[in-house]
Formats: sequence, structure tokens, C-alpha cells
Amino acid sequence: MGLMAIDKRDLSAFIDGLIPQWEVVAPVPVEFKYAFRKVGSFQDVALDYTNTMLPPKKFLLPQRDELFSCNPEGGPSLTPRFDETPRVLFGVHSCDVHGIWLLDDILAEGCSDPHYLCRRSNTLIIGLDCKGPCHDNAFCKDMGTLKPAGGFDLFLTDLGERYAVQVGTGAGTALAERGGFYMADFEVREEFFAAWQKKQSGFPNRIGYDTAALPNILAESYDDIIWEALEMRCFDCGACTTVCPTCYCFDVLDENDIGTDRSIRYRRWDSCQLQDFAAVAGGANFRGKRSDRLRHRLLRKGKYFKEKFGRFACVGCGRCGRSCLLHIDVRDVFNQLKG
Amino acid sequence: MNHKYVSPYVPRLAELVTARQLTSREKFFEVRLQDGSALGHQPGQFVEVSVFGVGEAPISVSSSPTSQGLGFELCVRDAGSVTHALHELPEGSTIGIRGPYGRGFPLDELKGNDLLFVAGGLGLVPMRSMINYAVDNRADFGRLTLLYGSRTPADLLFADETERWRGTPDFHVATTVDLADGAWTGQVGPITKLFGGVAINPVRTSALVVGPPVMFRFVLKSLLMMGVYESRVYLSLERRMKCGVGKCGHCQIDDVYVCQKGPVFPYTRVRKLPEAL
Amino acid sequence: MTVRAGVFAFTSCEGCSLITLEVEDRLLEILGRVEFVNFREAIDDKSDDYDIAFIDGAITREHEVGELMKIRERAAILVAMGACAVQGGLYFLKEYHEPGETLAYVYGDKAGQFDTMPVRPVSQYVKVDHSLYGCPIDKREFVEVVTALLSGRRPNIPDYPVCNECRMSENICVFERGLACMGPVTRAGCGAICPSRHVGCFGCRGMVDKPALDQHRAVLTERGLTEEEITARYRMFNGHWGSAHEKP
Amino acid sequence: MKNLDIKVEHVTRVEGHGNIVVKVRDGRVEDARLDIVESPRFFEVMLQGRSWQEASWITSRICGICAVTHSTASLKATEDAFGIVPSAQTVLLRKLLLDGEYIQSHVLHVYFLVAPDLLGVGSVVPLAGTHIEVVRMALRLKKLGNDLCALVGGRHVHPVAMKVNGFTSLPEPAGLASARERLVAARADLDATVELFKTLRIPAFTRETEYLSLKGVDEYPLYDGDMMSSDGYVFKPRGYLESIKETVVPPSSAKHVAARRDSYMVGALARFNNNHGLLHKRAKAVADAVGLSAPCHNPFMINVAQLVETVHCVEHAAETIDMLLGSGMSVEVSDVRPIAGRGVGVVEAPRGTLYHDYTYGADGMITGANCIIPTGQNLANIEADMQGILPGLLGGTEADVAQTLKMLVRAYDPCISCATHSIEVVFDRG
Ligand SMILES: Cc1cc2nc3c(=O)[nH]c(=O)nc-3n(C[C@H](O)[C@H](O)[C@H](O)COP(=O)(O)OP(=O)(O)OC[C@H]3O[C@@H](n4cnc5c(N)ncnc54)[C@H](O)[C@@H]3O)c2cc1C
Ligand code: SF4
Ligand code: SF4
Ligand code: SF4
Repeated sequence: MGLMAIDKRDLSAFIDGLIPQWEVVAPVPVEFKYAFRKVGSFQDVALDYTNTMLPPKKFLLPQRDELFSCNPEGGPSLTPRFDETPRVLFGVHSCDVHGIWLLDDILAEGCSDPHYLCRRSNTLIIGLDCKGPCHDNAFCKDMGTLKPAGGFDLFLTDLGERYAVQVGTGAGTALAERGGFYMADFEVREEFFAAWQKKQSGFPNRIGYDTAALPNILAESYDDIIWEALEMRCFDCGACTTVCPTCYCFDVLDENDIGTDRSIRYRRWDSCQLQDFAAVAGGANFRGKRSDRLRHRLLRKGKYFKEKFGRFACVGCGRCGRSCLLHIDVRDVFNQLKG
Repeated sequence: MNHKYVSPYVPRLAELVTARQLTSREKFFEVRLQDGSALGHQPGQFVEVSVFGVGEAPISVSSSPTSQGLGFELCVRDAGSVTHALHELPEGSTIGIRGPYGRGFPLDELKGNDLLFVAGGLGLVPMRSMINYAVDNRADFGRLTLLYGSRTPADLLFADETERWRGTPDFHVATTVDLADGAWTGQVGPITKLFGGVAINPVRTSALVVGPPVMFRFVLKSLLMMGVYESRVYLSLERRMKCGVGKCGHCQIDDVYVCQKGPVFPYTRVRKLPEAL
Repeated sequence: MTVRAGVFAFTSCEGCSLITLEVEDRLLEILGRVEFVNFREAIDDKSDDYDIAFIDGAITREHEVGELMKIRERAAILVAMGACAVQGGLYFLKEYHEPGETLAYVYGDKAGQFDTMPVRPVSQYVKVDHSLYGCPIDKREFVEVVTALLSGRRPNIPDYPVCNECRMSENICVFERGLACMGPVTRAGCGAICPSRHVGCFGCRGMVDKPALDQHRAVLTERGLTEEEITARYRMFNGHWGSAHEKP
Repeated sequence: MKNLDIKVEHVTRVEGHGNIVVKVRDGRVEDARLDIVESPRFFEVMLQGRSWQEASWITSRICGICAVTHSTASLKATEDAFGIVPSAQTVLLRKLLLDGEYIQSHVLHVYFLVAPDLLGVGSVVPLAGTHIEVVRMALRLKKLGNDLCALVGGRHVHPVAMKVNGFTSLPEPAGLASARERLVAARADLDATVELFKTLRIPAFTRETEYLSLKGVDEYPLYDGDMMSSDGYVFKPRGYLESIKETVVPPSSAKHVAARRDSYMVGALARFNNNHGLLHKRAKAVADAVGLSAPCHNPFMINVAQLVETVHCVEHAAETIDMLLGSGMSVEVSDVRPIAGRGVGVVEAPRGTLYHDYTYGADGMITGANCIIPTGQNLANIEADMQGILPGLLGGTEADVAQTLKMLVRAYDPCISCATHSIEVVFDRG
């Protein structure tokens, strides 16, 4: 869709204008890091933030997601739960926009997931371009996520005095009609193009080969000793999947209310890196070896989804590598496999 | 409450019509959907069974779609929270059912073939669905053979029915146990021991295998040695499952969701999945 | 359904027993379902007829063993409650000192009149059906165990490390603050309360079933802890943790 | 009744294990004891060889009900040893935590452990049937105390955010502001409690004794100060060993503690008697309303004094929050350099004065430790009260005698689980 622009001084009014109608979520500083939180005013937003601790997926696929409640009286009767809170995710970097875009595909595919889709359809996403690599281990350029390609309504790029605004959807157009936005003229387009050129050259490549080869490299490395070597560096804590914008595996649990016998079935984030993720009642554990679990995660990131959706399930944000106490970094592993 | 979204995670309500102890660990249930509709399953498919306030577990449908009953049948081993709670429920209780899910046995491909059923332990539960389907559509299939292995004689499931199958024309049934007791006069040893005693025509035979994970490798070897075509071997694989609809990630074998593409797989597919066996 | 329950304290600070009263929001509802028939801190009545026994405290004396066994015989379900009952807890620290010197230090010339035996978790003597971990136990988890037992399911108690919960809470890892942490090997369920307040986990909930001990040691070493410091950390709450790891 | 043998095993509704033993021969009280049958736990030994960072974590586990006070005494002992003076902000936050602990502990004691006696039922459970509003009120007040502790210290039982010379992290101002609202709202519940207390019949028994507590200067003293006796002398915390003596008294139970007389009392009534002038005016009004005036020599009035202190702590907590929010909290650098030497930390726990005394090596490792807990200090006094009250009771039934003695012991709020030096005694039943 089209390219628009908004003057910087008008952004604050635009965002504050959304707050009465939407729950506005944006990056805020938490000591020396950042997190997506509900904000009360544009002032709270950290515009120049580096990659948040958790990705914004927590607002679309919350850690605890209630599926339905069960009232045993007269039935029982089951009531599905859907979260229809109108929400705006503001300030999402392009890697995280890619993450959401991938979740959109995954959760809509096959038997679609209405709990996600309901939240998603009530959520507007306003992206914001980062200006330089946020961390030493970010490899978004290699994973092709420097630039948003879908999954956003508006996407802002800093041009100094104003932002260029890519409009991704009809809902984005409607947002832009709230005022402050104007069609990009020739000058804005030139500046926008220049900014993109600058961004592209400002980000280094951190994988030593063209990632188009990644699925094949991973396929050939299935039995590589590298997986065994990683065994001794992993705790099975699942930090890596928790912080990953494209991980979505979950566990399903029942919870009872002690007073009333009512129960709630909910799901919560799970991790394929935990020891019992694939264990069954008979005692068999189909991925009992740590190295097998690690390989599974890496293959999902670099091969399986690429083959299914044409996009990697890794957006190169580098969060997993930064969260791992013994420094298992997807990018390093990708590099070593070719080495 | 008419919502524009329908959640696949919300089960349909069903009644536990009968509950009968089969062995010390397994119970047999007849289940009827509350709205009176038929489950509409294929042999080899499974359902997600809910005990509200306890949880949900994937359980194979054990009855054949051809069976005359009003509902469908399950056979459940007391193995943990949900299965234990099911065992404790009195007849008439309300449970939840989602599904049927997954891919069952490929009926069209099997038609006209001799069928060799190989079942270990609880594997007979889903296999029973297919066996009774074949018995009820006897003309569609050639020779039928069931090889069934169990831990002890006391663990043998569906003894009456096994006898009935034995009496079906051109149906050969052989059983073995790992640990015999005094009264047992039959075979003792792993299921592969039964292969020596069966006469099959490998080129006409489709082999269906369901059992515990340790069983597959040895059975496959025997089957291939007997000359059964790889393309005519079907396996039903168990995995941890939570959602049943290809989302939660637990049942994945490499990039394949067992709840979507399985639990029944042609061996030719499984062979390409390093994590499968 | 209601159940009869007893709360019994052996060698402990009785903080865990008190936590059962700290669920103020749910206490009346719990009392509607759980009839406490033996609970010295809260009630006068004493009955030997109960379905569930909650055990607070480690076993440190001969006569406690007998009492514990009697409780086990009577209760259908026995729940070990808190680090002392589950893994011997902090009191195990005394086992790193000579027994004779220990008594003499506290009781001086009267030391001869006292006796104590090695600190042991409840599971050393009787079968434990469920464990509530932590020092003290977590009140939400107490409610979870009670509700799960009432509805006939296994309580949802995590078997993954605190790190998982810690990342979920978007804590800044205390290693990044230059502190040391037992989180990578410690069972989650406390909501990573210590790291949330910028304190390294002390491992009070005991270890996950299969802790990655070598890896953890590697992290601590990489962050500059000496062997002695690492051992001190492990001893604090996990001196008697499973026979394989006794006395690190 | 000429001969009487009473053995009340495991006095219920106290924390810890205590047995009351009474022996009367020919109308003469031969023995009246409170035996502690708690297992010895050897904290003084466990502390040896552990570092200054861990001391408060370890000693918090002495007692689950007054873990905040143990942590506080421990931190003060370490700071005393290292010559550290914590910031005003740290002191305010610690005081706020103490207020929270007092509210939770006193409410628990008054409502759950004592009120059933005074209302003539076996526990708080039947009260839920007969006095549901009272129970709801008690739960609300107790939760307020708990939540205050959780806000500042991370949690009530074994707080996590307290450390030497500071706090590991600070409470959110918004959390403090909402806690303040709840404190103010709690006045209604406290007023109702006062009305309830006016209707309760408190046994009339008096025995004059010595009262020890911290001495306040410009504030009702819970956190610090010199030690004072109602007998008119004061001493420095560091010099406590010259003023009070611990003794193992075979074959009697725990270590007894005495000052200049044979026994003394610590706790709410001792603090009230010594410092009542420094109470918040609302607390003073409550004392007047329920008929508590200093000096009071009735040990059963300890519970009334606890109610008065609860009112004080609610007001004090609200004022402390005002100070914290008024000055604005800031993250402070807490520099700690261990030096060899000894330090003493004295704090008023809900049930009385608590002493922690550590000796450190230059490496910051503990080489020696001593902890004196309130219940140990009160033991001799409880027994003296038992001796004093018994002659007047002998006309009643054995059950009545036992009930009154149990009430007396409970009135002291004995936390026997923190009687670290306690031992089991085999005794003669006549
Ligand atoms: C496609 C498919 C078809 C199936 N068909 C059948 C069938 O027809 N009949 C049948 O009986 N089964 C069948 N199963 C297996 C069945 O799904 C499992 O037995 C069931 O999921 C167990 O669920 P549960 O809630 O009862 O056990 P859970 O409570 O989940 O426990 C499972 C096991 O793990 C152990 N465990 C797990 N976590 C803990 C913990 N924290 N502490 C202690 N123990 C723990 C338990 O002891 C138990 O043995 C099938 C499975 C699949 C995938
Ligand atoms: S795998 Fe790692 S680098 Fe890739 S998207 Fe997930 S967290 Fe980011
Ligand atoms: S602070 Fe501790 S528990 Fe949290 S992530 Fe770091 S190591 Fe794990
Ligand atoms: S973080 Fe560690 S020490 Fe703290 S409560 Fe949790 S398990 Fe215990």
C-alpha cells in the first residue's frame, strides 16, 4: 500500500489520541533493558529502544491463555473465552513485526486458532524502524527481516523531522485518517529511500553465507557432532524459546476453583527444550536427549518453516543467544555448521 | 454467547454410557455424544477425552465405524491424571470429546489386500477398530492375520473378541506373552516369535503395526524379511499430544505433526523421518 | 467433597504451616472443603482420623521417626511441605560441623544431656505422595495442591528450572548484575521471586529432577566463583538432596 | 483439690512445641513448668563459616512467624560489626516492614490464637460459623500486614529484598500509595475490633515483675534504641551480656534468661509499660477505651497491648509511607566492607526483644554467633506467673485449671519454634 508521513511533533498527539480507545502497548525502559508494557501516555514510550526482553507475542499469545471455563452445574456448561480488548502495539521493530507475521501464518494454518485470531484481529500494529543493529549478536539482515513485509498496519521510519509511514492494511489507512498524517511527496520518498539504503548498509552480515542455503546445510548436518557438543552447554531451561518471537508451543492445563468446583482450561507457554516435552505416559521420551532437542529447535528455526511458509522461523533478533547462560547462539550454530 | 469464533479447544459433551473393567489396568468405555450425532471416525483415528477439572488425553477410538452401537468405544489404561479420573467416573457421567483427529488406516489403499495386523499391548485398542471394520466388510479384504503380543496372559485385551475373530473365515490369530503363568499354554516371547508361524503371501499383504515404541524396529525387520513391500507397511505412532490440532508442538516428529499427518503413517514416510523410530 | 487434614510440624521454623493460613483470600473457601482436624498452631482439637497429612519440617530426632510413621499409616495422602521436609532444608548445614562440637557450642558443659541425629528429609523414612517445595512453600502452590487433590488430579508442580519462570517475568538475569544464581538447576514454581527482587536464587525449592550440574558449575566458574563459593551455595538448601547428591 | 498433676501436651495454638507441667502436693505447688520439646536446631553452629551475605537468610529461618524481625536483627548485627550506618531510606523501609510484621503477627495471635479462648471455642474454624464478620475482618487485617511485607520485602515469611546496608530492590511508589489507602481503610476494622475487645472477659490476675524493652526517644521503639528496664536502668545493646544472663537449668526446659531479678517480661505489655507515652494518639485512645493503662501487671493484658500496638503500627506505617513518598526513594549504592570484629543487633519482635550477636573474621565469615529470642526470655516469667496464679485456681476443676494455664501461656504469644536452645526434658509426674 501507500507511503505517508507524519511530522514528529504530531506523533505524540496521535498516540495519546489512541489511548482512550485502545490499550496502547509500547516499549518502556526497565533499568538498562526494555519491555513491552501497557503505557498511559506517549511520554512513557522509549522510541530509541533496543530489542525488548520478551517479544510482543505475549500480547497475542499470552503466557496464560484461558480457553474455556467449565461450570459443572446443570450440565456441565462450557464457555469459551476470547479476549477482544482493542489493542495497539506501538513501536514494534521490523524483526518483531516479522515474528508476528509468522505467527499469523502458523496459527491460521490448518485448524486455525480462534483465540489467537480474535486477539490479533483486535490488535493494530504500528512498527518503528530501528536505526542501527541493536546488539552485537543480532543478525536480522541475514534472516531478511530488516524491512517489514507483512503483519503491520503502519510502519514508521525516522527521517529526522518526520517519519515516513508505510501503510500495510486498510485498518492502517483508517488510523492514518485520524489526523497528522499526509501523503508522502517526492521529497519524503527520496528521504525514505535514502534511509533504507543507509539502514541496509549500516547493518553487517553476521552469517558467513547466503541463508538461502540454510535449509540444505541443516539437512546435511542432521548427524553432525556439533549437536553433541552443545549438550554440555545447555540447562534445559527453555529461556531461548521463551524469549523467541516465533516460538509458540504450549501446554494445556486445567485449574479448579476450590470454592465452586468450576474449572478453567488454559494453555501456557511450553518449550521444546524442556526435558519432558516429548515424554509420554509409558515412560518413553521421544526427545530425551538434549542434543536432539537442540537440533529440533534449530531445524525449526532454519528449515521446517522455510519449507512450509517460505520464511524462516528465526527473525535474527538474537534474543535467544543473549538469554542463554552458556551462550548457545543460533547465529553461531548456523555459522559453525558451514564451518 | 453466539460468538463469531468457534474454538476447536472446546469439547463436545458426551455421556459415559458404560464403564467396564477389562484387566487390572484397563477399562472399557462406551461413549455417546450428547447431541446424538455419530462420531464419524475412521479406524485408527483418535479423540481428545476431557475430564473437566482434571484435563484432557488423546485416546484411540476402539470401535469400528461399522459397529451397530449408538456411540463409540474406548479402552483406557490408568496411566496418570486424566486416565485415572476416567477410571473413577461412574457410568452416566459427562465427559468432553474433541475429534475425531488424525489420519487413520488408509482404507482405500488396503482394499483388496490381505491384512496382517501386528499389535503389541495397548496397540490392540486402535487395531480393534480396523479389525472389526475388516470383519464387517469381509468381502473387501483377502486373508486376515492378527499377531498379538502382551506382557502377561492377564493383560490380554478383548479375549472374547479375539476368539470370535479366530472363528471368522480365513482369519488367523496368534498370541504371545512375555511372561507366562502356569495356565498359559500358548507362545512365550517377543511378538517377532510369531512371525515364524504365519503363512502370508507377501506380495498381496498390507501390514498394519501398532504397539509400544520398542516394538517397531524388530517387527519391521521381520516384515521386510518376509518380503512385505515397504510401501504396504503402515505404522501407528504414539507421541505426547496436547491440542490434537497441529498447534501445541508436542507430537512433532521432525517437521511432521503426528496429530495431523498421523498417527497412522506409511512406512515409506516414516523412513524419511529420523526421529520417528 | 470435603477431606480431613492434619498439619504436623517436626523440626522447622513452622513458616510453612503458617503459609497455609496466609492464603487469606481463599482461606474460608479452603476451610469449606478441608476440615483441619489436627493442626497445633491453629486449633485445639486433635484427631487421628485424617485423609491428608501435611508434614512441615525435617526429621532430626529418634522419636520424630516413630511419630512420622504413625502419621503415614493413618493418612491416605502424605504431603511433604517445604524445604526442610522435602530435602532436609537449611538445617542440614549443621551436618558440616562435628556433632560433639555442635552440642558443646550451644549447651556448654550441659551438652551431654542432649541428643540429636543427622538431619533427614521425610522421604528418608516414609513414602511421600506429593511435595510442596520452597522455603517457605508458595501459597499459590499450596492452594493448587489442595484443589488438585480434591478434584483427583496430579498437582501441577513444575519440573523445569527457575530460569524459565524468571525469563517469563522479564527479570534482568542476576548474572548480568554480577550476582550468582541457583536458578538454572532449581525447580521453578516460586515465580522466581528472588531474582525478581534482584537476589540470586538460593535453591530453596530443591533441584529439578535431572539438574544440569556440570553446566551450572561452568556458569558459576565463568562468572568468577571459587570452588568454595560454589560449594557453599549448593550446601545452603541442598545438602541432603537425593542420595546421589548428598553433601556436596 | 489437694493433689494435682497436669500435663498439657503440645499446647495448641502456639507455634512450636510446648508442654505445661504442674505438680501440686497437699495444696502446695511443687512444680509449674513450661517445657519446650522442640528439636534443637543449632543455628549458632550453622552460621559458623558462612558469609555476611548469607547470615540474614539463614537466621530468618529461625522463625517463620517473625522472619522479618530475625532478618532485621541479623542485618543490624552485621552492620554493627562492620561499622555501617544504613541510610535513612533503608531505616524507614525496615520500619515499614516491621509494621507489616506486627500487624500480621498480632492479628494472627489476637484473632486466631486468643480470641477463640475468650469467645469460648476451640479454634478460629467454628468462628467462621458463628462470627463470620469477625473472621473476615481478621483475614483482611492479616492480609494487609502480609501484603505490606510482600511489597517491601518480597514476601512475609523469609523476606527476600532485605540486605546488609540496604534493600536489593525498592517497592514501587504506586504500590506504597495503594498500601497507604488500605491502611487508612483498616481503621474501620480496628474500631470494630476494639468494640469486640470491650466485650471480652479478660481474666483478672496481676503479678508485678520487671519489664524489659527498647527505649524510645522520639518514637515508639521497635527498630532501635538502648535497652531499658522498668526497674529504672538502661544498657547498651552491645553490652547485653553484662545485663542479662542465659542459663541452662537442668532438668528444666529451655535456656532461661534473667536480668537483675529472677525473671522479666518482654513483649507488647513490656513495651507498653515502658514506652506508652510514645504511642500514636489513636493507639493511646484505644488503650484508654479498652482499659489498658501503665503500669499494667496482668499478663493476660498482653493481648490488649497487642491490639493497641496494631493500631499504632497501622498509623505508623501510613506515616512512614508518607515520608518515603514525600522525599522520593532512590536507588542507593550499598557499600559493604567486612572487617573482623563483633556486632550486636537488637530489635523488638512482636513477642519481645530479640538479640543477634555475631563475630566475624576479616574475610567476612562468621566465627561465632549467639541469638537470644523473646520466648526464652519470657519462660522464667511464665513459670513464675503459673506459680502465682495456681493457688487461686485450686478450687476449680482440673479442666478449668488446665484451660486457664493454657490461656496464660498463649497470652505470652510464645513462639517456641524459635527457641533455638530448647531441649526435651523427661520429667517426673509424681
Ligand atoms: C494418538 C494416541 C492414542 C492413544 N490411545 C490410547 C488408548 O486408546 N488407550 C490408552 O489407554 N491410552 C492411549 N494413549 C495414551 C494416553 O494418551 C496417555 O496414557 C494419556 O495421555 C495419559 O494422560 P494422563 O493425564 O492420564 O497422564 P498424565 O497425568 O499426563 O501422566 C502421564 C504419566 O507421566 C507420569 N508423570 C508425568 N508428570 C509427572 C509428574 N510431574 N509427577 C509424577 N508423574 C508424572 C505419570 O506417572 C504418568 O505415568 C494414546 C496416545 C496417543 C498419542
Ligand atoms: S531463534 Fe533466537 S535469534 Fe531467532 S528469532 Fe528466535 S530468539 Fe530471535
Ligand atoms: S536470574 Fe537466575 S533464574 Fe533468572 S535467568 Fe538468571 S540464572 Fe536463571
Ligand atoms: S528464587 Fe530460589 S531461593 Fe528464591 S524462592 Fe525461588 S527457589 Fe527459593
